[in-house]
Amino acid sequence: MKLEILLFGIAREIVGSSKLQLEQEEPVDVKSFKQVLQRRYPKMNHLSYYKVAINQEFAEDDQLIKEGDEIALIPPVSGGAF
Amino acid sequence: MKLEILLFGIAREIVGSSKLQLEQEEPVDVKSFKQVLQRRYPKMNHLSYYKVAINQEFAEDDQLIKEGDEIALIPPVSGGAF
Amino acid sequence: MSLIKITDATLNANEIIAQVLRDDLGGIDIFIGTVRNQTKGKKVVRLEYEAYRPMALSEMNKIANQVREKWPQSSIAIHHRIGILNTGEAVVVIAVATPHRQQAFEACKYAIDTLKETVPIWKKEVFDDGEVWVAAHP
Amino acid sequence: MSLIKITDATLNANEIIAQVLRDDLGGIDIFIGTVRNQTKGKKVVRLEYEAYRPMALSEMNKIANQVREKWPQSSIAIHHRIGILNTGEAVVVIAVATPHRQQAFEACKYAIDTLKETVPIWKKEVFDDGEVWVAAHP
Repeated sequence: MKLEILLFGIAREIVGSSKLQLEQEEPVDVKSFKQVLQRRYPKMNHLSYYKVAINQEFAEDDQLIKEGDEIALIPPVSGGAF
Repeated sequence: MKLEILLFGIAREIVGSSKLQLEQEEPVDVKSFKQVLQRRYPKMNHLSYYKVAINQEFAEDDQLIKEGDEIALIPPVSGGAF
Repeated sequence: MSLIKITDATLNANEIIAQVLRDDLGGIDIFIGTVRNQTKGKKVVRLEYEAYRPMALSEMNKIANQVREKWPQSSIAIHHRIGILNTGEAVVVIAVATPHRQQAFEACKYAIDTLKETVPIWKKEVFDDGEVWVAAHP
Repeated sequence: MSLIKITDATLNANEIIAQVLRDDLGGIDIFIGTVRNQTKGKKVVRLEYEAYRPMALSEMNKIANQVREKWPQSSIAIHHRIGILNTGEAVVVIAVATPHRQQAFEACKYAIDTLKETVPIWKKEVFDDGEVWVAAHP
């Protein structure tokens, strides 16, 4: 299946694009998806952490990704100041 | 000595005036002053409490009142709502 | 405009916020006390606030100094309205800016809690069938 | 105007306060996060905020619903600015009105603490000599 991934903040800069297409055998869970992604973009390992959202909801590691899902990489949000 | 007393809120309504003059032998402390006042205005006893300020500072019971001091009765301030 | 103020005029939160804004401070907490339309189920028509003005200003200044001492680098403004107010109107606005937000919440809460204990301003609630000086009676 | 909003425009605290005002509510607490002029001693020239807008709005709505559930009768508005901001400007304004003031402080603090954990909005600090996505690196 073809996955479309939305990228924000530092993740967008690492990948160099705000949208990414990945060809992926199904089924894939969030954990495996992140491994594939980090192999392809090793700089993602430099992030302190990042989450994955499926259809605009934070996803757990064992959640399955299905064709047509809106996938987004969520690097650490705005954080500690103020 | 002649004492001029400022009255606010419920104390003003009890006494019926925003300023009160009392002739008083000196020296008098805050505690005795309150007793004199309550004898003269028994309705002051209906207040849950009130404080006395001397020269715009809250005064303790044993503080002495001197001629020329600015005396004020401070009934409970605006209290619990919001 | 003064940081500490007692006024008959409508309070403007934006103006008070602008007074404490400094670009080395990242968090501002603002408390606004408004006139509620009821007390213990009884409908309040309006409120009348009366101040012992010089002492009230002096006590408000003390609170501001305590805040600046307890929360170094903080910036604070306290404006209190007096006179006749209708329900929904702002009675008091306290704004505190600090480097980080937790301090702003703490300092602002300290300021309003202390103000309600020490600042000689009195409130008379006016109902359809009478009026009462708040907290005056046991 | 919506209670929950992400916007490129300057935030106006008075407008946001007016949204939560109800005359059965006596206390309003407002938190404003502003752009600080330095991080760890380094001068910030400006900040750039970027949102995953639909998800950010959804997470902001969740916070508002949680607040209304945890503090019954409360009224809340959350506005977040994105785009390019200069130091001193407001990034986020949260206003919470409740019957009594303690609840307003608690609820407002809960809202900003949760917002900073869950709402997908990112901040890039721009210095004279470079830029950094905040909290992205260990």
